[in-house]
Amino acid sequence: MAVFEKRRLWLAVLAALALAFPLLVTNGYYLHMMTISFIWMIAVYGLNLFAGYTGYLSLAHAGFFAVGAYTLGILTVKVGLPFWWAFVLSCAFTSLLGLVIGLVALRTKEHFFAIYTLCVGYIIYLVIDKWDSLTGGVRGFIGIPAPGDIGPLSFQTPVAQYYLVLFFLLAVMFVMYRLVDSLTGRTYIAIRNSEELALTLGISTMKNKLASFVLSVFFTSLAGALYASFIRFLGPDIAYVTVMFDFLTYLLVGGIGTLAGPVVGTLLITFLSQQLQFLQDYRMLIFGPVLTLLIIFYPHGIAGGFIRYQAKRAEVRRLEQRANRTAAELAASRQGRSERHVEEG
Amino acid sequence: MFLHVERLTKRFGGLLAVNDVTFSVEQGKVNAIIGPNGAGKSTFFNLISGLHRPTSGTITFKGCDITRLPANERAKLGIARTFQTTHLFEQSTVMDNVIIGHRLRTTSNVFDAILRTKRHRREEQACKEKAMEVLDFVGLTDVADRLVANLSQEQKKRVAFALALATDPELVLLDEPAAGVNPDETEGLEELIVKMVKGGLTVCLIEHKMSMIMKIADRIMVLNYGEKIAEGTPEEVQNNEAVIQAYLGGSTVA
Amino acid sequence: MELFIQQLLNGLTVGSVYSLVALGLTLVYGILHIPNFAHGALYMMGGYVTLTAMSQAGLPYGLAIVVSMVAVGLLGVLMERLVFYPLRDAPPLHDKIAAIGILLFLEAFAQYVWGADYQTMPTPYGNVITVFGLTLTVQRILIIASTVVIMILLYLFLKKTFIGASIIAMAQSREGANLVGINTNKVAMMTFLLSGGLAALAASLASPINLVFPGMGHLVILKAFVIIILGGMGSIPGAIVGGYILGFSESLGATYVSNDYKDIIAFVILVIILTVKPNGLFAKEGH
Amino acid sequence: ACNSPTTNNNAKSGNGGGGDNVVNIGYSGPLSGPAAYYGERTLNGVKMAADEINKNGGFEVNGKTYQINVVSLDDKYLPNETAANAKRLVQEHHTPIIFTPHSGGVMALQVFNQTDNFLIAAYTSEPKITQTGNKLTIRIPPRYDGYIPTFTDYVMKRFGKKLAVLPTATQYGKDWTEKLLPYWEKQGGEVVYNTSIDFTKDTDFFTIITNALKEKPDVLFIGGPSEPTAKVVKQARELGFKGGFIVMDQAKLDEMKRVVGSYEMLEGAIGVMPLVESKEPGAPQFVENYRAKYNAEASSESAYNYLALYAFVEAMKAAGTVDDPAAIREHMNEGLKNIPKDKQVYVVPKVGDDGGFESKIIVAAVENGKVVPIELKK
Amino acid sequence: MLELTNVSVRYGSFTAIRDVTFFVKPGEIAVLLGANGAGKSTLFRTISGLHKPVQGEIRLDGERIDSLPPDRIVQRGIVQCAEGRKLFVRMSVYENLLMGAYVHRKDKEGIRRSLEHVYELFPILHEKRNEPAGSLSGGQQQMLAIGRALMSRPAVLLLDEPSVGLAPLIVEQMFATIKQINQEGTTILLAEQNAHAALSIAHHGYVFENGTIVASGTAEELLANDDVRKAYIGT
Ligand SMILES: Nc1ncnc2c1ncn2[C@@H]1O[C@H](COP(=O)(O)OP(=O)(O)OP(=O)(O)O)[C@@H](O)[C@H]1O
Ligand SMILES: Nc1ncnc2c1ncn2[C@@H]1O[C@H](COP(=O)(O)OP(=O)(O)OP(=O)(O)O)[C@@H](O)[C@H]1O
Ligand SMILES: [Mg+2]
Ligand SMILES: [Mg+2]
Repeated sequence: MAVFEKRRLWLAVLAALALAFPLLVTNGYYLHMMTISFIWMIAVYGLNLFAGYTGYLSLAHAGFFAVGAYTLGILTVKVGLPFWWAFVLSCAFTSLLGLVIGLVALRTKEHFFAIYTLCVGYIIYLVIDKWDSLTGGVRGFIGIPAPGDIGPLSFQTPVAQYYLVLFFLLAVMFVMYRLVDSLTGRTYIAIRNSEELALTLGISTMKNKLASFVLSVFFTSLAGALYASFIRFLGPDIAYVTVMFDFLTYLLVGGIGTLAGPVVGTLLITFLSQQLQFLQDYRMLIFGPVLTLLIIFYPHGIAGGFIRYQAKRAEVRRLEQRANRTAAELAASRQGRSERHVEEG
Repeated sequence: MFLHVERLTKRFGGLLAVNDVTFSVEQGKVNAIIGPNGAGKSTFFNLISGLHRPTSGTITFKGCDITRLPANERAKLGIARTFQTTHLFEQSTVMDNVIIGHRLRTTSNVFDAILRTKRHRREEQACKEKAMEVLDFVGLTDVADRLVANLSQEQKKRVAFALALATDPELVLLDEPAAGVNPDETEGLEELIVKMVKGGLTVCLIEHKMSMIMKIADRIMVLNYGEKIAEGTPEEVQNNEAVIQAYLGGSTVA
Repeated sequence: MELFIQQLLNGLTVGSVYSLVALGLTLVYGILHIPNFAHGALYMMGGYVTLTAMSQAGLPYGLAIVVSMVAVGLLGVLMERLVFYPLRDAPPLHDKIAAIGILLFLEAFAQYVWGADYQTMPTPYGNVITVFGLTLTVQRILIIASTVVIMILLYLFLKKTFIGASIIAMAQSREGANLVGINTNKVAMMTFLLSGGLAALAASLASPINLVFPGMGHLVILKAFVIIILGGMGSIPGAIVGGYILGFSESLGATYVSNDYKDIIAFVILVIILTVKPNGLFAKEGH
Repeated sequence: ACNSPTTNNNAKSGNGGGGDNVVNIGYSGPLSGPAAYYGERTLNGVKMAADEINKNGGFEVNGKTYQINVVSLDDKYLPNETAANAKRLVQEHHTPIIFTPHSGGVMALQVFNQTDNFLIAAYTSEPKITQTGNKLTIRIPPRYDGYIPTFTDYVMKRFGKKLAVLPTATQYGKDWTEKLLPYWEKQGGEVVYNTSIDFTKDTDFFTIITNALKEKPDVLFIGGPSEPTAKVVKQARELGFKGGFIVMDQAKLDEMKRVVGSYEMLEGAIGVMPLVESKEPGAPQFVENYRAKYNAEASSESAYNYLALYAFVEAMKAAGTVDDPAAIREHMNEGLKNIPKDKQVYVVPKVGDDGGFESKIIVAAVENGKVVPIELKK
Repeated sequence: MLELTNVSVRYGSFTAIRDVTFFVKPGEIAVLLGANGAGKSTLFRTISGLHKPVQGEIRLDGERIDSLPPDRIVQRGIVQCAEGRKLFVRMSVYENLLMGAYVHRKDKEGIRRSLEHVYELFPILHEKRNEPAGSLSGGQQQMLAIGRALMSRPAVLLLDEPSVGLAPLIVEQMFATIKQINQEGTTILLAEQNAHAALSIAHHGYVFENGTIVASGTAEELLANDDVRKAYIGT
């Protein structure tokens, strides 16, 4: 219970820090980096829900991110819908697309699913790239408006946009937190651990996988829509595998299947990659090996490693207790071979 | 009739793993299935639980034809099983494993989870209570918060039982529950099975440990090369020439 | 008709390159279960090493290819030792990210050493041959022929030798292989050696018709992944057939459907195949 | 967004240069990944100009002498990275000008460059970037529509009226095609095949060229980076093509020659005058210096960015300020005029109404294995 | 022949084997008895070189083998038929057996003879020789695993719970086979839960509890020991 309280405290401190950030740091660059990081985090949470908790690695999420972004662009610029209508519709449309793709893609498993979705992502990229009349093709898509006003709230300034994105990030985190710690979340984890067993336990794995996939696509499209309204220019590159790899990197370095992972990983990697800018042309010469080393030495990610460290300490404590007890038992049994008790704490 | 299979056949390529088997499971009894390795016992279970589709034949459960039903639907109807190689959510705690076992009796969805609706809270509570109940039943209350991966073989078998029981089944299929468990602990498992049947469940049991079969089985079916070669009470089967030839050998039951 | 055959030939050329790349990828995947995203970087290194061996050391084309195959093979071995070996028990996702790290590094490395520019690889086999209205260069014939030879050799090696069989055995159970006395480390290294060698060969053969540059791996790697999926992960015949399917679908798709959408065609074919056969064309039964 | 950072600030943030006053010039482009070759070339031009100016003791504005410090950041060709880089350049280095060589990046910057107050030096031919009315954007490369009549007439007269179109599958290639085709057809020409080649995805061009050649074109319109474009020429010749080429200005005849081996193979190609053959006042010196510094042949990407930095410096002098982008922008025409003669790699008389450099265009063609200048039409 | 002195093995911070010392004489069958999780498999894996002991020595015919890699240990003649079988599931039965003879791959004639021998012991394997190993039933796979181990003509054969999941008839045959293999000159170390059957063919037995040996003796002694009977044989 104390641990739980402590965690709450930490969360509160972090949230307060995030809220106060624009007041503490007036450097527009940091604000910009923070905002864009938050957007990535939302997308990575989407990925985390499906890859981390349900156990299926989707490599199409950069594609869904782009679909979310482009749909917002098209609906605002070409169709002329009011911003928030377009925002809602773009998430809805992308989720629907996710549903359709999920229905087919989820028939495959493991690596097949990963590469299947890699191909889906690539097809999305190619369509965006080639369908000039709709997406602007390689030329890119311009003229996306900033988020529209909601009553007295206006989102024209960077600080306002920061808070807007932060709001969505916190909402996504909240939803994730609720979800993971629920019967539904446990069901996803069960599917991750063994689909066959889940099936014989009467769980409709397809339905659950689909729900998880669509929700995860929804998060990612939300991030995409926010990206479009923040950067306000779109190119096909945001659907490309490199962006997908970035998402994966954030997730894995942070800790896949953990709640804190996306935040930790995204912050760390964007920070690192910005810090290495001074190396210019050769920053990948350092970044590449650092990434590989992180994976080798922190296989569970930063957050995952921390959780494991705590779990291990608890387990060691238990083992010690058990060893003591066994010793005592042995002594007892030597004396009189009384009834055997196998009891655990 | 409780569970009845009629002329059930399963073919893998050229191999008839289960061949034209007709068999009824009696309610409230321990129905054992024995037979040499590769006789098709596990395949038989896979057919009943829905992991494999039969090549031909029908399966009826409580009067409904379930031959084409997917595995999860059969579980909802009340058929639960354990696997030959213990199959559990290794990286979760015992409690988490068992809670999932009751999930099929709940209906809350993503939105309930996010909004923490009344239904969700009620069902979560129900799952936990069910989990505690079955853990108590199998005698694992004290390891509820351990990771399954850290348990002993026998404890894992019990978790598998608990998991099956948590689905509120009427029929439990147990595939070699005592494999790799020492004699002392095997007795414990025997008691557990008897207790399950006393509690009103029907058990279908595959086992090679004849002492166990003879002690607790009410009826036995013997498979060989996918075919049913004998059926009857333990005494009948034990003295059946064909069964001795194919399976038991000359040894007195150990 | 002439056009059709010419396009078949064109598809055969590209398909051969794809197959070679995919073979190396599928070997590593099938045996060590590593989806090696850095394989494209090995391909790229192969191009550069051959080029350097020719321009700096003055080696003839053929010899330069051999040097390159060995060098890149050893690079593959190094990768295995330094990165994938420590990750052998980690979940597959980790291999992917680690491989991406290697990819980024190798590309930056090539840019550092050889510069970011496009470079040309000369070939002694530039002559053009025209028969029955069909055009081929000797280089293209070389690509097709050596691919076929390499495939046959590889097949014989895997099927007919004990060492080859040990590679296949290890693909199915690393510990089992250990228990029958196979030095699994050696097999892992050999697999990467082969895989790197094949990548270098593919690059050295293909470079004279294209160019050598740090990003050249991107031309083939995504397609190679499509191919090995198409053929069923880890399946050698699958990689070969998949490579040619992709080569043909590109050349014929560009001719009879649309050049702009030919890549989409290839990927859509894959999606359709996977939809119908979720485990690929040459998937093996089993559980 | 605070403007008017003081010179003190500048000096503090400058991390190079020996002088007391430093002007930081920003750069954000692809320095890693597949497009790095392009990013490096553009950056090299900027750096070369900066080094020359610094070596000559800097430049003087309002009685103060300034050194130039080029702060370059990698954006991997991604617009969001360009935006982040620009924020960083402006906030941490107070750069009044940021060079960026791709339209996506430019557009991402235009969202905030007027509020954050910096000038975008855009090396991209996308006309839209200056059509949106952004007051702080300068487009550096020349408009290519000037080439079109000359190119068209030359090849039409020499080879015939059937054109197959095979440019690079980039925005640049598409823009070119859109401008070229109407004119070609107006002149009575016929377009027999039209597609584009994606140099980032195609391993081999035989397929595409085979399809183009089956329509028996007299002329191929090609273009993109010089080296792969040259490969297209080579493979077209292998497949028996005997006609001429219109070479989009991104590719350079001299660089293509290095790939195909000799100008013979390029016979009948018309394109921009190679820098190495150029007779413009600053060109020979530039080519030589570039070779000495980077051990590579100079390209127009480098040359235009080189020229642009000189123009900006002169504009700062004329405007009397190093940190007011609007003033600098206003004095660009003076700046262009004041570029020292020996630095004029190209002759750019002024910035046009559309916010882009209006360069004097020089065209060349390969005739009998030699590059010859071609008289510009109109 | 096979000699362990003060061997300890750990998984992370958990000590699975503590200070184990014992000796297997050439030509004998030694059996390790112990409950689940006592550490039998761990010990076997350690002997085979799949785990490195943190302390102690393992010797074969007086030579230390505890630092050798697993393949070298197989070459020395210690072959294990492991728990979980570790078959090559997509290779045929025949290919699996062939791989078992990997260390003798040069000796074509020898391989043929061993193959015949294995088929003689387990006729079902001959029947199924072209089937993929993964499609065999549990018991058939167990036979294949033993067959594969025999193919390398081991000097010392380690059998980790060979009777798990086997039909009584087969178990009986299995023990007879083990005895026969032993009589043909192979030293055998056997881990078993089926203590009665195991002791009835063994010469020596060791009882394992929580990673240490708590009792040892000749098979007769152990069979007569009440504690052992109660825990491992049942009444
Ligand atoms: N998925 C499958 N594909 C092909 N053949 C299979 C498959 N599953 C089982 N078999 C074959 O079917 C037969 C029956 O197998 P099954 O697993 O049902 O045997 P069993 O009676 O449970 O044996 P055991 O007691 O050894 O577990 C065996 O010959 C086996 O090789
Ligand atoms: N990879 C591992 N990591 C951590 N602990 C392990 C590992 N493998 C085994 N253990 C632990 O080591 C102890 C001994 O296990 P081992 O498998 O050697 O027992 P065993 O006697 O062979 O049991 P069984 O009869 O179940 O095969 C057990 O407590 C087990 O939980
Ligand atoms: Mg079975
Ligand atoms: Mg064991």
